Amino acid sequence: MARVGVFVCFCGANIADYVDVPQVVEEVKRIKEVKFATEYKYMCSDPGQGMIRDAIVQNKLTSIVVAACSPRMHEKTFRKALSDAGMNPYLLEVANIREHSSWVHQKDKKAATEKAMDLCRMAVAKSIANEQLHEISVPVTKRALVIGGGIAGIQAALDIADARIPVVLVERSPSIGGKMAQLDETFPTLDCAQCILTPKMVDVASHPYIELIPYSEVIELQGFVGNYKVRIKKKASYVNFKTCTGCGACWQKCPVKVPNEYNMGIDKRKAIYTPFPQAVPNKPVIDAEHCTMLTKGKCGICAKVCDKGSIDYTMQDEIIEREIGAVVVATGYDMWDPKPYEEYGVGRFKDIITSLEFERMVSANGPTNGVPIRPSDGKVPKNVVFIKCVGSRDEAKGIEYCSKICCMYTTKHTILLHHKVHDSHAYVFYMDIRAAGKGYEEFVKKAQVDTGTTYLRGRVSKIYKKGDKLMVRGEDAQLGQVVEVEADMVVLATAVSAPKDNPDLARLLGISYDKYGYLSEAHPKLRPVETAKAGIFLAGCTQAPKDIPETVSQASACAAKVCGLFAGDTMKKDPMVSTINNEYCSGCQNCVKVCPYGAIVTDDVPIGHGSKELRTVAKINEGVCQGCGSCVAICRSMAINLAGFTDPQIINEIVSI
Amino acid sequence: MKKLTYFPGCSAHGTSEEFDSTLKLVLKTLDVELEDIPDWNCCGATSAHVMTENLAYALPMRNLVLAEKLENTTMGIACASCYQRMKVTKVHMDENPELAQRINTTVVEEGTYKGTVDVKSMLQYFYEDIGVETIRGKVTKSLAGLKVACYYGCLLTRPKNITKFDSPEYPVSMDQICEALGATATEFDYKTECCGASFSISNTEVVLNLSGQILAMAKESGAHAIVVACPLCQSNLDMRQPDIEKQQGVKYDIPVFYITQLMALAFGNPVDQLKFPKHIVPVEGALANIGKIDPVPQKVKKPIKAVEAESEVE
Amino acid sequence: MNYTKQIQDIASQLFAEGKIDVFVGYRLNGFDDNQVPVLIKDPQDVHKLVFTDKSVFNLVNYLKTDHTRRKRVGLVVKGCDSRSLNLMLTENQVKRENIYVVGICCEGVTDDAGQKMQNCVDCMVPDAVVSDELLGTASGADTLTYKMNADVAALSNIPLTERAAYFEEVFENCIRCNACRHSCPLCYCAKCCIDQETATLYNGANTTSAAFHALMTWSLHLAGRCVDCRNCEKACPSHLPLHLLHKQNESVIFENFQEHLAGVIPEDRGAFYKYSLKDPDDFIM
Amino acid sequence: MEAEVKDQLVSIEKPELIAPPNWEPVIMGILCNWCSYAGSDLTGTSRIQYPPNIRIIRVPCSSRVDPWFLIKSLQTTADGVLVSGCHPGDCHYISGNYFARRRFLVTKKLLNFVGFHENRIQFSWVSAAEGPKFAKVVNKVTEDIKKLGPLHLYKKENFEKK
Amino acid sequence: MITLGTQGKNTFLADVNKKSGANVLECYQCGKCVGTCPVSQYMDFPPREIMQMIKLGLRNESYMANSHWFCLTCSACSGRCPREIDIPAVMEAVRHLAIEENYINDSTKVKEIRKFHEIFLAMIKRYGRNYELRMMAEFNIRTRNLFKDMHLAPKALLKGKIPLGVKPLKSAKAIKRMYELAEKLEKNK
Repeated sequence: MARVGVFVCFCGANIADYVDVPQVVEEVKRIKEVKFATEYKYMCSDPGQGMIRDAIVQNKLTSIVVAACSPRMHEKTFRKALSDAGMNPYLLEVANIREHSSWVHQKDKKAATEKAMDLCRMAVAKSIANEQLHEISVPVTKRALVIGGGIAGIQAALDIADARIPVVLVERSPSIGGKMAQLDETFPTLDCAQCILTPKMVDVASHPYIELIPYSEVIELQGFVGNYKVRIKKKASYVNFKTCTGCGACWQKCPVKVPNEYNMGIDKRKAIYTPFPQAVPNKPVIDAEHCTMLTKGKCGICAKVCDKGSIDYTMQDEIIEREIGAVVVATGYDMWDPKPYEEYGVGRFKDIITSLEFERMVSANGPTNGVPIRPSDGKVPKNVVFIKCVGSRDEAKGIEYCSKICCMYTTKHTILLHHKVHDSHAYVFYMDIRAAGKGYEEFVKKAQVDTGTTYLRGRVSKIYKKGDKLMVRGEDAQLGQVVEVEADMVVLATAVSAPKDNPDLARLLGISYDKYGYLSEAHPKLRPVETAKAGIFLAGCTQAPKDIPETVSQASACAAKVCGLFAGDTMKKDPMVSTINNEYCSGCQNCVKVCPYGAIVTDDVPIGHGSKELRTVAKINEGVCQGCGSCVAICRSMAINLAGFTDPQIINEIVSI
Repeated sequence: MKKLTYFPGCSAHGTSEEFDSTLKLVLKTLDVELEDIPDWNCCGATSAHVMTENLAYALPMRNLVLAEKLENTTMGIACASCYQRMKVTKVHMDENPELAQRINTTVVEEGTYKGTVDVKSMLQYFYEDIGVETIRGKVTKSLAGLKVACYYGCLLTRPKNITKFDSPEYPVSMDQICEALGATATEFDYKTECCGASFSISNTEVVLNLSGQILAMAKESGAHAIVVACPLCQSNLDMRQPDIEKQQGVKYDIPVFYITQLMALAFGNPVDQLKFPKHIVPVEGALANIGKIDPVPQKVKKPIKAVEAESEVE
Repeated sequence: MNYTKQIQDIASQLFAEGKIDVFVGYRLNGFDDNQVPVLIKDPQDVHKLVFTDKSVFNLVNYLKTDHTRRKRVGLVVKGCDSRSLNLMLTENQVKRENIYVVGICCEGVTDDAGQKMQNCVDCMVPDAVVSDELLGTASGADTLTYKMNADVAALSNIPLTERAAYFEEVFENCIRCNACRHSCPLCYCAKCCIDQETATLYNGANTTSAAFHALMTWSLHLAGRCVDCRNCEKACPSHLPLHLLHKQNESVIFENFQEHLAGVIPEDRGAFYKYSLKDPDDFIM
Repeated sequence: MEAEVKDQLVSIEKPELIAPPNWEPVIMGILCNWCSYAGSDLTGTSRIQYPPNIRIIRVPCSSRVDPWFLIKSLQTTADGVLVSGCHPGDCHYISGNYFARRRFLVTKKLLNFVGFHENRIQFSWVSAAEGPKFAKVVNKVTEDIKKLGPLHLYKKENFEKK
Repeated sequence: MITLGTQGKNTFLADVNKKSGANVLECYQCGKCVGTCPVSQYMDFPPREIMQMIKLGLRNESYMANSHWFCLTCSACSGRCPREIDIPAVMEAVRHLAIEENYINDSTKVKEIRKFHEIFLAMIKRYGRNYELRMMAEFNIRTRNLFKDMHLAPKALLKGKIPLGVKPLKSAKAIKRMYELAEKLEKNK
């Protein structure tokens, strides 16, 4: 026979003013299972909790109901009180008589009191069906996987590794560095990107706790938090990294020329190449698509000139596996392709370039030795028009959101242009200047004053060609007049967009992504680095556009989360998970289909007692189950139940009033 | 032989008679038979939608309803203005059956609107239903040497969600057809800028300015001639050209062809059927670039049609 | 429609080749021209097999028995039966390699009075959708245009009060014998939820509300799975119009979620085990 | 409208069982923990008032709601039910509410088919931020069910004598 | 100076949105329409400013502006509008509202434009089709500018560009009836 204790809280005046608490206590005492009922001013206070502890011991109670505020508020507090009294904490039920009664029925004390009684009856009834539950302990593999080797991935990997936790860093391209390695100087301080990034890249390569796996992709993730198993495809590089010294003889002699991705295709690289001089690892790979030895079986020069014999044309893709406990996703962003802007003649006019192309041109190690030139005739441009929000804030042709960084990098570009071409003049077509950030507005002001750049408020309407000039027409809304700028070159501040492979990656990892393709955080404010899947975290632009300082902060936050996760040898997990009654399970596996986490697998059990014949039933993986109950509701045989929300508990609630 | 329902539009019997007649020559070569909509009426462009909403739908709807009585599923329209009004009406009616029902009450005598006939501009019909390659195959007199600026105007490709044809900013269908005829299409950035359209009569100043810019850009692109598929564009660019030249103090001397005139020419039709003398700006200079063709007649062969007495003036 | 000869030949052949342990078919009941299911284990008995338009029962139901579970079975299925077989396969209740399916392109079966059954008149999928061997000529029927059940339509159009009264009488006449459940091929649970203690306040109680609860739960468990074979109705001693509940659910599902019937597509589970982002949302505040 | 409802009330619920004076309906509210329950808490913390007829049951997700919770509620204690979950796309458990949505539609239509007024079975999406919406929803459901009167269909006590 | 906050609810915005099917509130004043519009230089207020005026509820000012009369419905603006606002529909809505509410802009240009359209519609009403020269002539008579474009006339006539023949369509009666019904619809909306 159940012995229930009921504790009704006044919550100062919050409950007592609108609910007749003593009457509620009297009413619940009439329920036959209730052996103890009392009231107190603040149940959550120390004396209040003391009352619960004492009553449990004195009255040999088997379950507890606290009628107070929302369980979302103090359920944990009261569970602890039960534990302290030696009782299983999950024998607690909270009747929410504050948020659900006293606060919302302030004009009708009688009704509020009656409702509070009903809520107590329901909680009592439910608590009678409560079972002892125990937190689930899951062992942890203390190794983290970082996907993506841009500044976000580099920072996260370094921070985790510095805490002496092994890190596997997987990068798709032949070198880490990401987009930041392509930048010239960075706003608002005009630090040289290479100067601050390359030391970190070298640190990654030499860190004893980091295993760098370049030129590779994650192809499968199995398991659950603390116990993931990842499969990684190492793409064939056709170069033996163990023996290669990175001397460069191969790519100097390679006869095949291919547009250079690192320089946005402005110049050419070879078919065997290192992406850029400071690449980490500084070992070349062969671009199988263009290498004539691999495509046509003709050439083989690189193998001839390599005195280490590191070239191996027969190399195959390789699949490797690693056991890991947590994942940091840092796949960065793509530059949005401005092709839909037909009114600007994108694709027709060579002298319209994107901001990243401009960045490469003005970069000291860039294809034009740091001087911007017109792609059409190689002349140095004098009048340069920068157009902001190309693709951003444009739901018609591009993306709805603000890309956040374009205002600042365009400001930077006007300075760089001014530095590199002294007699140039910059025109910026803008809609707003969004310079929210430390030192950002000051940077914009200084740039405007120092460079004398002409700012025109308006979206450009059309660009057309007149002679060898580009005529840029738009409204200057401040003047209220249409203006035309005769430009030598136009730079489009193209939007930041989600990596186009993000949806595939998200499906592979079992996390969600938004309509743009950015990976979704668990909570936009309070859990911005976690995903809804335990043990998977997000760093950098893969979650949303952000600048370098923000990216680095988020990466470090991810590292802190990973370190926290790995603080103990095991992880504690809520016991509210599904359980399967094998006897009733008919093995239809519909639950497998509806489980959003892949937490249900199949298991073969004997068909009867002692039988050798097997039948298939469902099996819950407690570590993965998040306790949603989808499987419970669709199980026709009622073979599944969800601890804490079992059918008897809910039925008791329904029929108790 | 293909069949096509044909809506000529008022100007086919007026200012753009040469468009209409050369279109018929071209379709003869392409083995397409035209079926005029019996008893068609003016589509209302460009005034109906300016002044009232319902009439702007009702006028085209009557034609659509009449067209549905014919067997063909496609209606071809020569005039770009008519095409746009008809297409807008069709799209809006198909999207909003309630509105269709309401507008239908005004022409209920003609029948019920069903939405079974698709509306295409002749350019679209050439490009999508005939195909550039078929057109290339019919060419007997290549136009090689002639550089043309293809001018589409506002209405053939815009608004995009209505026309669903080619690009609203830099269309290429007419360029491709011209290239198929052997001509060279220049890179012309004013393909879809407005010529001033209906302001031709009521607000001439605007037309002179806008059409003037188009002529200037066409000249800039190196074109010998402009090619259009819209009577309004043609009259603004051709008929107003002397005025524009006078106003700007520039001599353009750039003839404005209908695409069908060039097609008919390339298909080997005798020059005297192409109504070149109707042009205000002489075409000889431009056509000289394609080498020797039959001499362009200097005079209109037939006298002007007798003018019917019309004394009544309100 | 008479495939007696062919089925006897096939069964004999299967036994001769040692491909099956048991053949599930129909035989005459012995006193009139109606038929009953028969499990043939002895090749000598093959001559008992018949198949005509009196072969009404859905034999897939007999795959639930100990005589057939984990055995190699020869089985005759009509269009509707084959759909339930498809679902049994999808839901891992039978292994395809264990069954030899004789599919029929069904021309409709008749009731005691010799009238074509209503579900056969409305049948959208007369041809067996899964078979090793198909008898008859495929009808090429349109499986995509839903035929609304006339009874459901009629009931939907009468005032709520009358409908409520009608169904009260239906549920009042239920005697809770569970014949419907036993006759349904898709009710294969080890222990039915209705019989579980937690499930209901009315375990076994013979009351209208208990019957209501049981039949509602049952029909919802068959929603998106019922193939309209009407085994349940044939089995019901009270002659309850059980198809009304199933057809009601079927029409809602067909209209809103999927444009095909249950069990028509292999590997397709019922409508409740998948979802679409485009599912109707306007009934939710 | 009013007359129609009255009419139904009289004949469905049997004349002798028409609402007694001062009758108040009981509404069973089944709310998902992450959105709607949190939203109802917000209604409380914002002190937005709503009728006291609803009794709230907390479940982790709307997908936990088995249709027979609704049938059971209507057969025992409740005159109407309200199930509320996260908005489509916002489910804490990724896809739970999509599965639930399908079951809800079929269940609602089925119950309506066998004689329950459709307003007795209602659903809503209420996010954790929609405190005011929760109050609005409860207001509407309570009003709807008050109009329909007490529910007596298939209530255990009425048929036990059989 | 314009004083805001005194007019109460912005009914003008609601009227325009309802009539046009667009949502003017989506406009974020980027000005792309203005640079695009071929006639913005002739307008009292270019499209962007009209959008702002609608947002501010400036009904009279919007009606009296010549902008909506100058709009050529070339749809270039809406094709480029980053918020995909149907600007020509908004212009049309303002114009139709102004006509319905009998706002007369008596600048010569607007009067001429309006007259042109009225003549055009009257012509179709009578004949079912449009006859250009007749219309030109009538327009010139009505606007008391008899010699406008006269320098074109001989040349055009000579070249057969502008025929003079006018005969009513068989179905002119049906058209007339359509006019009446459409007018009735307009009133009963």
